[in-house]
Formats: sequence, C-alpha cells, structure tokens
Amino acid sequence: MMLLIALALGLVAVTGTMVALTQQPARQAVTLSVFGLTLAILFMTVQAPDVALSQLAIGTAVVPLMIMLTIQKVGGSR
Amino acid sequence: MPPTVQALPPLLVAVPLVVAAVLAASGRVLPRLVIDAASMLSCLLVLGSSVVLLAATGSRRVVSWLGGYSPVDGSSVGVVFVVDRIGAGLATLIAALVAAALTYTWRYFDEVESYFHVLVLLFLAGMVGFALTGDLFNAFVFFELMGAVAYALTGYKIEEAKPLQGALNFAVINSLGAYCSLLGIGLIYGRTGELGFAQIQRALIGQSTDWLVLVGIALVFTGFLVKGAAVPLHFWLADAHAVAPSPVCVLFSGVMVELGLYGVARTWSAAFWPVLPAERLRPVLMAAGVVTAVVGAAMCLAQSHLKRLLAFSTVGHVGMFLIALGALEPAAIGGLSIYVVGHAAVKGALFLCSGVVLNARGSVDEAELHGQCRNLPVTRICFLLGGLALAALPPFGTWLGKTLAEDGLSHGGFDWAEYLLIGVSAITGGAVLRAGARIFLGAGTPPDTEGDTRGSEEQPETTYHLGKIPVTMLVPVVALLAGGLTLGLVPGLPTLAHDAASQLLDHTGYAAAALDGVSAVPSPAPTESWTLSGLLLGVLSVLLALVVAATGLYLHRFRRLFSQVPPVVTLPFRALRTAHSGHLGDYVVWLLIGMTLLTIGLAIT
Amino acid sequence: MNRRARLVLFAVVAPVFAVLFFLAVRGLPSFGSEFHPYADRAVAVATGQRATANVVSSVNFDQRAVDTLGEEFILFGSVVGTIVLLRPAPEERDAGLRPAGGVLPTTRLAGYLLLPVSVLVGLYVIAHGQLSPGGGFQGGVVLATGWHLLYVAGRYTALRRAAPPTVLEIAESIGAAAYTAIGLAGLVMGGAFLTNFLPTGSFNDLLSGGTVPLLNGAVGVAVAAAIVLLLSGFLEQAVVLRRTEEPLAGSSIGTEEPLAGSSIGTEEPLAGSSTTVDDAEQR
Amino acid sequence: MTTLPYLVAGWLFLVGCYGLVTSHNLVHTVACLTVAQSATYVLLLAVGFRAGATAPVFADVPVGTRVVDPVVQALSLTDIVVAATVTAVLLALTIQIYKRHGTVNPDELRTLQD
Repeated sequence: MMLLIALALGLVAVTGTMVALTQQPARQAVTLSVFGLTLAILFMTVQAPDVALSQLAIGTAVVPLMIMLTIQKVGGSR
Repeated sequence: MPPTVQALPPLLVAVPLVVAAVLAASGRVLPRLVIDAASMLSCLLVLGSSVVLLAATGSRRVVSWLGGYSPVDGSSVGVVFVVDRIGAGLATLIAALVAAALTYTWRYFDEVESYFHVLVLLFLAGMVGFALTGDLFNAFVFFELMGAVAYALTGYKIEEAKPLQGALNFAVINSLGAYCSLLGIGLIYGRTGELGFAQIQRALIGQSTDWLVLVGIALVFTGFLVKGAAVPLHFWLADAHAVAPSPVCVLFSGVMVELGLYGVARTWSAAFWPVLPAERLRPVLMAAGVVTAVVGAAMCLAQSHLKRLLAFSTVGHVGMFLIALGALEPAAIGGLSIYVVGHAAVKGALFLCSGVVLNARGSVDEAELHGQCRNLPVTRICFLLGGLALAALPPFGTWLGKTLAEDGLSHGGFDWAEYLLIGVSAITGGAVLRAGARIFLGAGTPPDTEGDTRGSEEQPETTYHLGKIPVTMLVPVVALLAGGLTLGLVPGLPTLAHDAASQLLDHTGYAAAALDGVSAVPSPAPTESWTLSGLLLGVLSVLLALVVAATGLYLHRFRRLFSQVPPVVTLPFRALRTAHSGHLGDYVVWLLIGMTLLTIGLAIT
Repeated sequence: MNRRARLVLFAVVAPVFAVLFFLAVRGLPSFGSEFHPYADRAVAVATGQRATANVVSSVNFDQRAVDTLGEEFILFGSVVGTIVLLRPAPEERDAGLRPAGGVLPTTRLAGYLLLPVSVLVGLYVIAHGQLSPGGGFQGGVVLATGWHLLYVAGRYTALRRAAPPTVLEIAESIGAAAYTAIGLAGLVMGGAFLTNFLPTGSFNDLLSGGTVPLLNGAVGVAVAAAIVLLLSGFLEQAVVLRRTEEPLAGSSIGTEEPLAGSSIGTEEPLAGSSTTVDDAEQR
Repeated sequence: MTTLPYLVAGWLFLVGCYGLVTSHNLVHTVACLTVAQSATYVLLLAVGFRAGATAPVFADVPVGTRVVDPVVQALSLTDIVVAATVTAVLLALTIQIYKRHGTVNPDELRTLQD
C-alpha cells in the first residue's frame, strides 16, 4: 500500500511540475486535467474516496473545461 | 441570560445569507426599491442583533455551539461561535458600514438587477462570521467567503481596464495567502489534532516551540496579514482600493483589512499563545508595523489618484494598528479598538466623498480636479473635516483611540511609538488635506505627476454625470463623520474598550467559556481616560498635517531649495515606488519573502 | 522589478521557504500515525448517536455543517460574481449561434443516451451521501456535467432551451437558501443552528442520518445549478458573444487545433466554423 | 516515507508559486494557483492518514474498524469546491482583462504602476 502511495505521490509531483512549466495555453487544459487525475488516484490510495470523487469531477473535468473555454476566448497568443 | 441570546450569533450570519439567496432568485422581477429595502432591512437586523450582543457581552461571553454539539468533558466535534466584546463590536462596525454603503448605493449603480446587493450581503455574512467564529478552519471558510465576494465586487465595473487588473491582483494574492493559512492549519492540526481555537490552546499547553508550530503559525498569520495589508504583503490593497466601487472601498478599508489583524490577534490569544509567548510575537508585530507605517505614509504622499491616496493612508494606519496591537496589553489594544472604529468612520466618509467627486466630475485625479469642486459645499466640508480627523483632530474617535493607544504604548516602554504614530497620522492626514485643498479650494498648483496611476481615466459609477448630488449619497457621508465625532465623546468608552481588550487577551477565560461553560467575565474596572497632553499631541499632529499639506501645495516655490536633494534621499523613495509595479509575479515573490521573514522573525526573537 | 530581478529574488527566497517547510514537517507525526483525537470523536459520534455510515458526510453536513454552509455560499457568491463579471459589456452583442454541423449522428446519439445515465448516477450519488462515498457535491457535479453532454450531442441552443439561466439561478438560490432554512429549522426545533433535529433512523439505511440527506440534497441542487451556470457562462463567452466590429463568421480560435484535442474529445460543433481570425492579432 | 507526502505538498506549493512568478499568460497563472492550492489537500490528507486503516465509511466494514481521519477529508472536500469557484472568478476576470487590455500577458498589464 505504501508503495502505491509513494508512486501516486511521485506522479502528482511530476504532473504538478508539468502544469507549472507548461506555458503554451493550448496544452494547459490537458496537463491540468492529467494532474487532477493523478491527485484523484493519490486520494484513492490514502483512503479518501469522497475527496477522490470530488477531485475527479471538479479537478479533471470542470476546472480544465473552464480553462479550455477561457483559452478559446482569449486565443492562443502568449 | 435568556437562551435567545445564544441563538443570535449564528443568525447574524444566516439572515444575510438567506436574504441574499432570495434576492438572487427574485432579483429579475423585483423592483429596485424592494431590493434596496430588503437588503437594508436585513443589514439593520444584523446591526440591531449585534448591538444586543454587544450589550450582553458586558457580563459574559456568548457561546453558541452550532449543531448543538455542546462540549462534554471539555471536548466537542462541533464548531463554536464565541462572542466577546471585541467580536460583537466588530460585528456592529461591519453592519454599520454595510448600512452606510447600502444607503450610498441607493442611487449609485444603475444596474436593475440585484447582484450588487447580493454580493454585499454575502460579504457582510462572511465578515461577521469571521469575527465571531472560534474555529480555525471555519475562520478560513469565512475568510474565503469574504474573499470570493470581494474579488467580484472589485471588478464590478467591467467596462474599465483598471478594476479588472486590480481585482485579479487582489484575488490571486489573497487566494495564495489563504492557501498559506490552510497549509498552516494543516500543520497545526498535525500537531494538535484539533481545529477549535480553545481546543488547540489546550493541546498546545506544555508543548515546546519547535519549527512545526512556528512555521504553522507563521503560515496562518501570512494569510491574515495579506488581508491585513502588512508590508510586504500589502501590494494588492492599493490596486484593489483604487479601482473598486467607492461604497465597497468603505468596507475594504474600514473593516476588511482590520479583520486580518483581528485574525492574528484572536488566533494568537485564543489558540497559539502557549507556544508563542508575547515576548516573541511583540517585536515581530512592531517591526512589521513600523515598516508598514513608513511605507504607507511615504506612498500616500506620492499619490495624486484620490482613492489610491486613501488606500495608502490605510496602509499607513495598518502600520499604526500593528504597532498598537504589538504591545499585546489591554491599554494599547483598548485604544486600538476605538482607533479602528474611528478610522473606519472617517476613512469611509472620505472614500464616499471621492465617490461623489467621481460621479460629479468624472475624475478622481487631484491635478485634473484642481479647483473643480468648489461648488460641492457639503462634500467639501466633509472631505476637509475627514482629512483633519484622519490626522487625529480632537475630539474625533481617531484622536481618542490614538491617544489611548499612545498612552498604553508609552506605559509599556515604547516611547518611540508615540512619535511615529503622530508622524504617520500627520503625514496621511496632510496628504488628504493637500488633495482636498487642491480639489475643493483650488489651492496650490496642479502637481507634476508623470507615469503615475492617474485618476483621470476612471469612469463614474452612474451612467450620467450627476447634476445634483442625491441626498442618499450625502447622508452616509455626514452620518459616518458624525459617528466618528460622537465616538470620541461617549463617556466611559475608554473603560469599555480597555475591558474589551482585556477579554480579548484573556487566554484561559476564552477556553473556559468555549469548553467548560464558564462564560462570566469580571466587571470592568474604571480606567483612565484621555489626558491633557494627549489633547495637545492631537492638536500638534493636526498642525503638522497642515504643514505637510501646505508643503505639498506650495513645494514649487521652494523648488530651488530641493534641487540639491542628494540621491540618498530620493533613491529609496523611487525604489519604493518602483516596487509597486502592479505586476502579479512581483507580488507573489513579495508574499514568499514576507512569509519567510515572518517565520524567521518569530524564530529568532 | 524586471523578469530577471524577480527570478533572482525567487531563487533566493524559495530555498529558504523549502528549508523552513522541511524543518516544520519533520516535527509532524510520521506519515500514517495513530494520533487523531478529533477524528476518533467524530467517528464515534457519526457511528453512534447520528447513525451516519459515511463519517465524512457526517462531518460535512452535521458536525461541521456550518463549514459547508459557508462553502455553499462561497459557491453561490462566486457564481453571482462570475455572472456579474461575464455580463456582456455595452459594445458586445449576441452574435447568434454557429451553424450546426460537424456533429456526427453517432456522437449525438451517444450524448443523448449518456444524459439520462449521468443524471441517474448523479441522483444516486446525492441520495447515498450518508451511506457511501459521494454526496451533494459529487453528485451535483455529475448532474451538471451530464447536462453538458447536451452540448456535445447537439448544440448550445439545446442547453439554453433546456435550462435557461434564470431557472438555474433560481434553482441555485433555492438550494443555498434551503440549506440555511434547514439550519434555521434546527434552531427552532432543536435549539441550535444547523442541529440535526430529525430522527436519525437506523444505521446504513437510505433514510438514516437525520438532516444529512436533506442537506445533501440542497447542496446537490445548488452545486448542479452552479456548475451548469458557471460552465454556460464560459461557453457563452467562448461561443456566442462577439464584439460588434468582429465579423460574424470569425471565430476566436487561433489555431487549427481547437477544443477537439482536449477533454470533450468528440467532433466539436465549434470546429465546423473555425477560421484563423485571431482576436489578438486584429489589434 | 515518514515525511515524503508532506514534502510533496511543500513541493507543489513552491512549484505553483514558481509558475505564478514566471507566468506569461494569465490562464497559466490561474492553473498554477490551482497547483499551489492542491498542496493544501495533499498536506491535509497526508496528516490524516493512518497506516493500514480503511476509508471512513462504514458501509461494508463493521463499526469499530480502524479508519483514516474523516475530518481532514471533510476539510479537503470543502477546499476543493472553494478552489473551483475561485478559479471560475479568476478566469472570468481573465476573459474581461483580455477584452479590455487586449492581452493576457501579465508583463504587458501596465495600468496599475505607481
């Protein structure tokens, strides 16, 4: 179990770093969605299914969707 | 005490929330008058209940366990509201300021729907909840409620460029500060396993002061001090205040910022003191206060945008509040609590005056308005009087509070603080008087203001330039000033304030009230009121303010005298202004610097 | 500060923060420890007198229900704030909707079929909040995203017709007001605000938990309506509102790689009319 | 492993801040803010973890089973919703800034310089 948690933590750290380092707007929504997914996995491994469900719904769907729509509005310009 | 008093604290939060929800649902069909009346009525309801609570807290703390989870053997799973005199007083102040803002708004915005009122009511509930709660995470929730609503209120004027940027800076920095607080809450929870202030306090007794609690406390304080605008966490303040609608500025400057400082005082006194003795916290608060006061005063002088000038004067005052708070003893904090109320009234009136000017003349730029507002008689008197009151003109509440705080400070051995307080209030008051004299009296010449944030591109908040200022705009201005004046004349107020401060600083009494049901408080012992020297010092700071104003107005006549100012003097000043860049990235770096300095400060003292 | 100065300062302060944080967490109980006094009490209350199998729900909707009240109104305030901020400025107009097309019949069918499924799942998750993982938030979000399958399936018009913003705003307000009203009922019936005044039923029953399922329901309605409102606010910005001087056909998608690549993942109605006119380039 | 989860939380906060400091695009800024916020859930849930315990839901396990801390989970739930809504407000501001300033690059927003 601890191994799974460690693995999930590693994934979260890596994908979180990717979000911060991804400056291209077009990819923002995707990296953020992946980050949200890894967080949800982490929450499952630490026995927090309620939080994982919320994170899955909000962090991987709603927030990236809003970001995507915003990017669509403000354009891909840097 | 009848049990109904215990029901009041949650009602103070619930009533504006319900009314806000109902107004949001029916705002499209209700006439504007009904919306105005309903929000005003609920605000007055909160005001009345706060006054009842204020009266009830004379003899005891009012403790309400939400959800009915009254503690058994000193422990509970619920959330508690613990109302003491300071909490009830803050709730009263909040409701009074919201009432003033709502009166002013009666004719202010042309929007037909109820959104503005809904947001203001939510803001009211958030602030009151924050003032009353006795639980760390619950405080975070109300902190965020205040925040989320405040960001939207700041950016309310979407037709303009500046409010949007100001709102964004405000939102990002405040959110980041709130996350710092939450990280801190996590750390503290890891050590104590508790979230209630009183439970945390009891869990911390006997613990050593290690890095965990120091960093945890510093993180919690960082969030509060971002809202409380302590340098270098203050950058958002001027950006947001300069651009938010004027009635909203009244709430921001008058009480929201002060609630940040209240958060520090409350969490320290009710929860963290066992691991953070006063000797450790005092120098940190005082150092932060001195820097904040100096930066605020210096920046205040440099502004020509009226609302930005007032915003920086708030920063200067926050510095003074921090110094008085830093004494951590009842006399200074008693004075401080009067000072905060007086400042809220006076600053509120000044912000509303600039709103009137903006609507009447389409600008809030000091240079552009030179002599333009001679024919706004009421506003003119109120603005200039407000400037004098800000410089602590006796017998305004600002003066009474300041002189009591100064007495408390010098009794505690901080004589230097007295001079600093006089200097800062003279400078900020002087800057306001300078701007007022130029705008309303046509004194001096237009100043030279290149590259500043100018106040000339602001757009009025009504769609038409008001030919005649509606009386609903002037009533709150006059009422606020009158309130600020009366505050200084209420007999026995110093005793009540001193008593309130003693309650705030009574660590174990708070925990006993929350957890053991021992809520009675000792009846106040009469304390000394103001002295003759305090009166004279008040007059002195007003005279100094007049000198500052005159210097600002007629500086050009002495230009030759100043042409040889060595760069040693001008350089820090210029650097200071460059630091206020309006750039988010800068502000984030400053936030991290502030947080680390705070931790290191708490660690080395 | 210029960019370089900013980075240098960050490079100085970040390691200091890191060291302080490291020192701090060394003082925490080691990961996975047994020390959780509040948690033990919360579990005892939830499984004992309150008969709420999902202890997280018991904490959220009963023991610390006021946190959720605040959170509910943060959501509510943010939605109102977003509506206020995204209201059309004077120079903007409704550019009408893009011509339909680009949606394959299979996609449309999938969208329509998935809609009832997700609504059912959402309702189930809300109703079982006191028993199993899930509840008002999670179910509300599922409901809201289900609603947006209509967008994938058909067009934005379908969404608007199905749930005009007014109705949603009212639903959201009612959800938020209901939560507070249940709290006030607790004050009247049980003597304390937000107290769980209903009979708690028997453990692990669908109707157990007293007011917890009711509050869950209120939150579910409010969250679902709020998320739909938020998303449609952004959709409206991205799809419908144009500046008056802009050509009608012009889309603000700057590249030929519009939404299709990302999470909606189907042939986008937007893609059909996409051109390479870019708002920013026009300036 | 005794402090790794806490350190990941600290890392997320700092990485989020780094993103905020270096951002060229307000949408990216908002994304980075959510990364900084995610540090708070990771920390809270890590603090509440109990080795070998199950989730705090007694649907399938008997009462009395060791469970992880439900309180921090409730806090994290609240926090997640708060994060999403604040993100919405920030993105709405970003859209309006784009309309009024013609850019979403923080380096080019110059209206509030002192």
